[in-house]
Amino acid sequence: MVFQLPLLLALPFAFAVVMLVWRPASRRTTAWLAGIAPLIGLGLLAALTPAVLDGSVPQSIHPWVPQLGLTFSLRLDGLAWMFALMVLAIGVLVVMYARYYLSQNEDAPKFFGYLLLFMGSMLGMVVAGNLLLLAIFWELTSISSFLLIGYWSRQNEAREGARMALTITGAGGLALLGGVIMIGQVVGSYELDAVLAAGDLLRAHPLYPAILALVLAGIFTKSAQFPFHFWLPHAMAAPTPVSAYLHSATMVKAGVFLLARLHPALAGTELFFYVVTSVGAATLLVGAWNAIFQHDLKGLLAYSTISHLGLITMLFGLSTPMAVVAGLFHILNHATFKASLFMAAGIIDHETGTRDMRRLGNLRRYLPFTSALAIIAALAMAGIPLLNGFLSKEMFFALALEIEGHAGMRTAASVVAFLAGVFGVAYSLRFVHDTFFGDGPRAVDREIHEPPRFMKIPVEVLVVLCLAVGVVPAWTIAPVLATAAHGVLGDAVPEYSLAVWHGFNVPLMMSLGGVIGGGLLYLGLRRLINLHAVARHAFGRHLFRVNTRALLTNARRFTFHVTDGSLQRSLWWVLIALLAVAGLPTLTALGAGAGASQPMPALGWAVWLVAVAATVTTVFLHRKRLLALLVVGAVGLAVSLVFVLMSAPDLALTQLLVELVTIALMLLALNYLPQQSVRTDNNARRWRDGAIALVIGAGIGTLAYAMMTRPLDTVATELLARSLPEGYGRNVVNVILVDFRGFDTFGEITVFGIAGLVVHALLRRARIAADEVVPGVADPLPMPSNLSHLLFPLALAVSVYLFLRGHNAPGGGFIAGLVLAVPLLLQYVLLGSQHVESRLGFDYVRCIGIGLLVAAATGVVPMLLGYPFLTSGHAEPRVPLVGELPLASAMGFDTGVYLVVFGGAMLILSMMGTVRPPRAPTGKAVPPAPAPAEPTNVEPA
Amino acid sequence: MEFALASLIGLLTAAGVYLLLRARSFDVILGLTLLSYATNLLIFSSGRLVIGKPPVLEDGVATTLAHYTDPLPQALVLTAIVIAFAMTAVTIVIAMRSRSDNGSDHVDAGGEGMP
Amino acid sequence: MFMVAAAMLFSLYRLLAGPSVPDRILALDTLYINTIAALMLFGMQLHSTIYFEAALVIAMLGFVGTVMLSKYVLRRDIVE
Amino acid sequence: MRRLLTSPPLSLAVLLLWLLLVADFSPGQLAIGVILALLLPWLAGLLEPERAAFGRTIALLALTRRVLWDMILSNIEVARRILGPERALTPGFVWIPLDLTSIHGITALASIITLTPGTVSAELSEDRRFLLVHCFNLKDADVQIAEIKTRYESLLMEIFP
Amino acid sequence: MIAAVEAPVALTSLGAHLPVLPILLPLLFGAVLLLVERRGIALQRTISWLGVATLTAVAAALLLAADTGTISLYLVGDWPARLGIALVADRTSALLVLTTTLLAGACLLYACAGWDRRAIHFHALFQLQLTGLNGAFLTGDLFNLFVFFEVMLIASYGLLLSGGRGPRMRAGLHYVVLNITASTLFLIALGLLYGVLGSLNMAELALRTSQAGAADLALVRAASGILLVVFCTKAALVPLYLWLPNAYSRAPAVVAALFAVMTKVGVYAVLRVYTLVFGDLAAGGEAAALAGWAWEWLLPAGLLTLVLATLGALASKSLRMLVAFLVIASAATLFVAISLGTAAAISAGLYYLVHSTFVAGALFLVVDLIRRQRGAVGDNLDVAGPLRHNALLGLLFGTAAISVSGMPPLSGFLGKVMLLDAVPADAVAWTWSVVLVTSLLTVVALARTASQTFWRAQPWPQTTPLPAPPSRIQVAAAALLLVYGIGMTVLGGPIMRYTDAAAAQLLAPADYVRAAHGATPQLREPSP
Amino acid sequence: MNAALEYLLAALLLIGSGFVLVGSLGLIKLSDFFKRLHGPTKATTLGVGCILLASIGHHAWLGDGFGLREILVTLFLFITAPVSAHLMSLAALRIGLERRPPRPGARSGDPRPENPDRRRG
Ligand code: NA
Ligand code: NA
Repeated sequence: MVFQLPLLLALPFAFAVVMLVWRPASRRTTAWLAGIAPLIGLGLLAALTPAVLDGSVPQSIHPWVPQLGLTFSLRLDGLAWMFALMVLAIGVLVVMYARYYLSQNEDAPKFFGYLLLFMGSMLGMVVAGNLLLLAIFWELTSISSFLLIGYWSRQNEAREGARMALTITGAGGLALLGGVIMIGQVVGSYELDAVLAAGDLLRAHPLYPAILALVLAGIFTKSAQFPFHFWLPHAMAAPTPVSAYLHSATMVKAGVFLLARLHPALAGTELFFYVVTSVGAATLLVGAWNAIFQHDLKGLLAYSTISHLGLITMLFGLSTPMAVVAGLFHILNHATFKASLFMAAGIIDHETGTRDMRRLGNLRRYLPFTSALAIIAALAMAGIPLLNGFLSKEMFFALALEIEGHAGMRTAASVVAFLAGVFGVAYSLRFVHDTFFGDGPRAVDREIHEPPRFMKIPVEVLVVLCLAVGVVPAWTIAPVLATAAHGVLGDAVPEYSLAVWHGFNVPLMMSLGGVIGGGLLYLGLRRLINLHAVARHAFGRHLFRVNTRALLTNARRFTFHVTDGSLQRSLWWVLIALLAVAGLPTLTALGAGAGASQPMPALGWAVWLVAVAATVTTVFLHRKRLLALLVVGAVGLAVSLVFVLMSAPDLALTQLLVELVTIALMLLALNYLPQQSVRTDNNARRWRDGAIALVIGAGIGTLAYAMMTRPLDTVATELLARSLPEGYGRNVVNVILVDFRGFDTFGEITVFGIAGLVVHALLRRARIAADEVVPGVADPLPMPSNLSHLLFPLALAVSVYLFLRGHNAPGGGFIAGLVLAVPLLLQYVLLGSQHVESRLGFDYVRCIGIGLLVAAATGVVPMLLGYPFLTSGHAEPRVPLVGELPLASAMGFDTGVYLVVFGGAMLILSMMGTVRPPRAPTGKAVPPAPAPAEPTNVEPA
Repeated sequence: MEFALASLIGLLTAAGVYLLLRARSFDVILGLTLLSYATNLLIFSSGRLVIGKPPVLEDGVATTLAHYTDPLPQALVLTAIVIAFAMTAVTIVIAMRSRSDNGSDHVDAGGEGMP
Repeated sequence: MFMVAAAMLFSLYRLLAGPSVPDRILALDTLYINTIAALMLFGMQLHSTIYFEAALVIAMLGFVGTVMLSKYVLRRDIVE
Repeated sequence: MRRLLTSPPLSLAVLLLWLLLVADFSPGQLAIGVILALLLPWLAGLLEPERAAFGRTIALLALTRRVLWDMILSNIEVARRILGPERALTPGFVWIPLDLTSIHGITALASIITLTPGTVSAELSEDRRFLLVHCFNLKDADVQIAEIKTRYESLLMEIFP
Repeated sequence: MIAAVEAPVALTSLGAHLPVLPILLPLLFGAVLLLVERRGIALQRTISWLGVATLTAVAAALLLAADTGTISLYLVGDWPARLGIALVADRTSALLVLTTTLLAGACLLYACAGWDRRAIHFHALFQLQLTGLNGAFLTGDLFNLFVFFEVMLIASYGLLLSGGRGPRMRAGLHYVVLNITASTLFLIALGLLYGVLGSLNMAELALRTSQAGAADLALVRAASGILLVVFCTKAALVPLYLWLPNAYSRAPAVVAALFAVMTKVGVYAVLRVYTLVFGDLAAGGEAAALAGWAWEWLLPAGLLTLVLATLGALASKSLRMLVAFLVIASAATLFVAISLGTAAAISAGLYYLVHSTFVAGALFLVVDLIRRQRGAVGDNLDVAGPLRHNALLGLLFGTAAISVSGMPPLSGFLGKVMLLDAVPADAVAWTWSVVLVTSLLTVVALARTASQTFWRAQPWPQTTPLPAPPSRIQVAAAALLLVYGIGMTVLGGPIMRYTDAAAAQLLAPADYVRAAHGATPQLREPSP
Repeated sequence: MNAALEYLLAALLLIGSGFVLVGSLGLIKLSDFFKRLHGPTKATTLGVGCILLASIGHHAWLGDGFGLREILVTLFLFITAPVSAHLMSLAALRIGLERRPPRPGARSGDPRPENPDRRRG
């Protein structure tokens, strides 16, 4: 366990957060802050280096989600060390470069913050010791690179490039995640040590092809392998420091890093060999060929990057230990020369205002020093001897020629390698020639001079490195490479020599041929066609665009077709689902076994007939609303008569009262709704709806019949038996309501009270135009009012009676509450709301609140005594004069019910009765104009 | 008797469903009302159909299902009635407001569909 | 019982046939009154006073529906 | 006392109603009944009905007897007519001029008219001086008016002067 | 896993009443709030906060108690479970109660920035909504579940519509009518169940189902199918999700955020009822076939919903619509998880449930903040508008977006990994493909949204006045929810240990049933 | 005594039910609204009245205890029936089912317009 590793990882994130939160105003502070993180990181890395060079692997493990196998485990082997070094070192240089690159009006803290985030993600990925953790950092690099690429977010190109990169690499990341999880399932652990040791197990597992496919999908997208390469050139919309960092040393290297990382676990099969090598080869050629035809400096570099990544991939595909060494070597080399080239391109852009080679030229006169640096780096890219690129390319040629056991592959690889060499030289030549030589620059509107000193230093450092490695590899790069190779191959590191001179051999010939061929190709192309006039279509981007657009369009078309906001359609689907899930499969299984019906008394038939006839009539009359309402009233009456017949007096009473109040509500509402339903649906639709209605009705009816004719076996006997002795009530229904299942009732009155509140909230400030206003003032109704004055106190007495009797006879809080409310409603109807409310000023809202509290209090008291909520009690205190007074605590609860029901019902009714008409423009309430004309919109079928 | 009630439940359901599928708010509310009748009858019938044995205890009568009907479904229906009423009230008011705000009592009208 | 059942059906006819709204209101009102009769008869048949409360409440409040419906026909706005 | 007992007849009615309802004359119920009899009319009184002034309440008994008897007679009469051919009917409206001024009296009259089959009080003029009555079988309007006025209104005038 | 059955101890301490308190407390606070409504907003806020604070404490205590493995039975009214109503607090319900409470705290915070003044009865309705939600999570009685569904729904109508007008009314009408229809079906199923099995207590139903004959089972199956439709309507599963986008995108931000837990109630109900009542998923036998029968629908429906919801997210023309579709997608992911039926998958589902509740809530709040800083453009995604406070909002949105899309390193990622890891071999191909592809499409949709909103932000038009900056309280509320998500990431280990245990508890319904039968009343005899 | 009482009760029941039936029959048979309006008054008065008397007798003598509570039903009907009838006739007049005769002594012309019968049907 070492502390340096977590610290190393935490630094960039911590500094990023500081940067983004603090947002230092001074550019210098910002840059220093951004630079300190990797500098300290390098220090930490240096501290760990001796151990790593000794071949040990410093680790730090913290548990995270152990059940998942996800640990926060960091591990610095040679490979990780090499990458960390690269990430941090080039990171420092990029920060230094960017400090001068960014113009004065740009948001530097944001830039450096994002950059540090990316750096941290990248570091995390390379030092992760757990595959899941690696996948996490992998995706973090996608996210942070999204932010970096889109940094110049005002530009369409930047936004599109960022989204494209995120989409492609994000997709790859998800595939990788899948692959990682599969690896974990096969190996039983995500720990890298375990996974790397389980190569044989993995390769032999039936899931191996799937794992390989998923992991490679991640690698290929990230490393811009053909055919996923097209995102990379578009990522060039990013500021150049970003390109220099992401597309030379880090982001795109993540893919090949993983290839190296998992080499022991996944490589070594035919499948791996063929797939990776061919994809690498294809990428190598496609990238190199395309690079020749770019006009944008960064475009050229981007395609060249693609090509070099193809080369590295191909090397790893070859799978031999030597190929791995070569791959690692080329990773380093490419990072150095490509970073310096990007930076040089940035300087050029910075100084001339353009990166278009058609407008550039002859810059060696204006930027002699920068030109020299860039030319050296470009030669390294071309693989010219004494530069680092040459060494690894040489190795590549050798390896291609040495492929064993695949003769065809050997030939193909060698041809590809040679062609790549040719193309590489050609585009490097183009880069050098079109920029620094020839005519130009054209149409450049500023004075061109060398950039600030510190902007060049990073380039210098890198170019020096190119040279040093190219000239004295053994003293410079050898230990690094050996360490990294040991990290991948362990003790299987082959013997190799990093000498500049291996004698005249075939690879050297190939290199030579490449240089000559490349030169000829470039010159030939210049002769044959006007290179500057070639317009390359970004086919990949086009495809991506078309697909994205098609995806969006179709998603939209589909979504808005399906979820068109139609209630009818939603309901229709509910019904269909009902039939599918509950109806058809069950009814077939229901079969016989239903018992017989009992005979029915005459009154029963009359009630049945009333209900049936009224229901049918409702359906046919439904468009004439008042009539439909009347007829529905009859249905309700019939239903309550059913309850009467079937031994349910409480229900009958409740149904009747609720029916009355419902009619009142509907009438009140009808005043504000059209009196008739406009028919907007066609016959076909009505038949369709009728059909499904009948099917569902038949289904429910059948189920009901089947249920009713089965023998009964319920908990009811116990309820009946315990009602009187323990619930102190004879009316078992009421005892259930206030005692056995008092909690239900509690919920029920809460619903009721809330309904009142909702209506209040909806209508208090509303102004609604009546559908039609009868002219004139209200008729005084002296005679009915007079009678209702007489009735009112009597009805109140009956209400009290029903309330007190409820526990032993039909009645109870709910019924009593409504018997209180309905007469009051009558007063509203006959006397007008103003008359009533000015004299009986109830605050119905508080009434609801008090009712709820009273009910709750009855439940809470037993809690204080150590019994559960709502435990009922009973007492018969002797009251002087009155005698024994039977008191069940349930009565208290019922009082709450009474209050809530009364308050809720009256709140609803009074709110609906006192809706104000809309304000006229003058601000005075006037009788509303006729209702707005109904738009005769045809329903979507 | 069972058949009659079951057929009534079926009919009420069918009528309710049909009205529910009409596109006008008032029709929908009528449909919901009919559906709630059907539902209440169905729950009620889960205690089976017993004539003349209301669950109000009398002295000297054994407290068994032979003498009293099952009280529990009745209590459930009571709760259901009350809740249905509350919901109806809210729906009616929303229908009023919707018509007033959107200028139409078509349940889907007055808006641009999906925002 | 038969008579009351028949009476209910007569009222039902008027309720469904109309023709005018007051006719239907009247029919519904009558249906309520028939219900009171039916409740009393039913109570007698079962030797039970348990339906009294229902009858009482209908007698007391059944007319509220009639009042509201009539008021609606009169004024449209039943609470003014 | 006046403030406590806003309307003695109404209180009496409530008390009677209560005792009838509970069918129990125990002191407890009586107490509750008295409380309600005091409380409820007071509550109802908040709605400010027009006050009733009572005259000769003894006439109430005579009126009740008369009304009940008429009810039976006219019930039979109207039932006969319903069962008989409809052609024989001559329905019609008649405005009855009122001498009663108390709204309670008018209400009582209108109720009696309605409760006696064959006549329905249909409308009260706005100035409360005429009552429109629909007669099931109107033979002679003046006879009908005279009958109502003599049989009921005169007694009502005594009760609600 | 053996659950300890709670011995009958005297309920003298407050702790003994834990299962009822999450229901009772908000109810009391809600009622008190109704009484003080005229005393000004400050008092209301104080009381509301007091309510949420005590509720949080209670919910935490409940979770700690449940984490001992005890299934606490609370016999309301001191009646045996089969006669009265029993509340049951096991790990799952305790987790959901705590989730709801934590979400509620953030929502309340957001509302206190001013919405609570505009919406009449906001505080009371808010507390009562919590009553409904917690009741639904804690009840052990099927009918009582219905009742609390209704409490929750009707309060949600109020919260949704109070202070609203226009299109919101129409969306509200849809929402209400659809829910009433579903409730009606719920009641039908309850009627059938009681008619056949003769009880409503879930544990009792479980016993009786296992003893039911073939003819009875057919009816039970019908009821179970109807219930499935009901719960899936609430949880917005295909084809029953059509109502949600409109309703949620029309809702005020606070309410929409609170609604993030509403779809979860449907998921919870499916999980609870199907693992318990309709047969032991883990065991075989006839009853298990019953569960399996309805269960078969869930996985394909969940996957299809996931696809359609993701397409919807891609198609969204407004920020709020986008979030609404993401809510559907998260509910669908949950369905995918629980439909797999294994302990690991259900555990993943529970983790994902909590995560998605927080992140969806956060998204609704963040999107509301963004909308307010875009001037006339509002949350329209089709046009580029101005945006003030780009950086702050971008941070909030970015965090939420990373989490909701399942990108690392936040809770969404952990949830997704848990889910993928838990998929049994025979379902891997489809499930993985759909989950991974929809994740990608979600990323695409969110990237597009971010690009459109933040990157294409235009300069603020000169003619219009600048919007008020986002209030600190509102930002804090959104950030709080995001912090919860980060907490879930950091504490992934302990949380997953909890959800693993919760899933195991769910899949051992015998323990639940034993607990329900073992609970004896304080005062009363167990049987006469 | 018992037999006589039973006959009396049966007769009351028969009469009561008869009036209820006739009242509703009138609803079917009669041709216009105001005629039909007279039907229910029979049911409310004698019809229900007789049945109530029978009920009182029945419960008193056949075991369920004596109570005059049934009187209350009639009492309430007597209070409420006139109100319903009055409002229904007002409604009928309002929509013009029947023209009311001119009021003696009133100014010519009815202050309230007679609406055409829009709601017929
Ligand atoms: Na009004
Ligand atoms: Na009104």
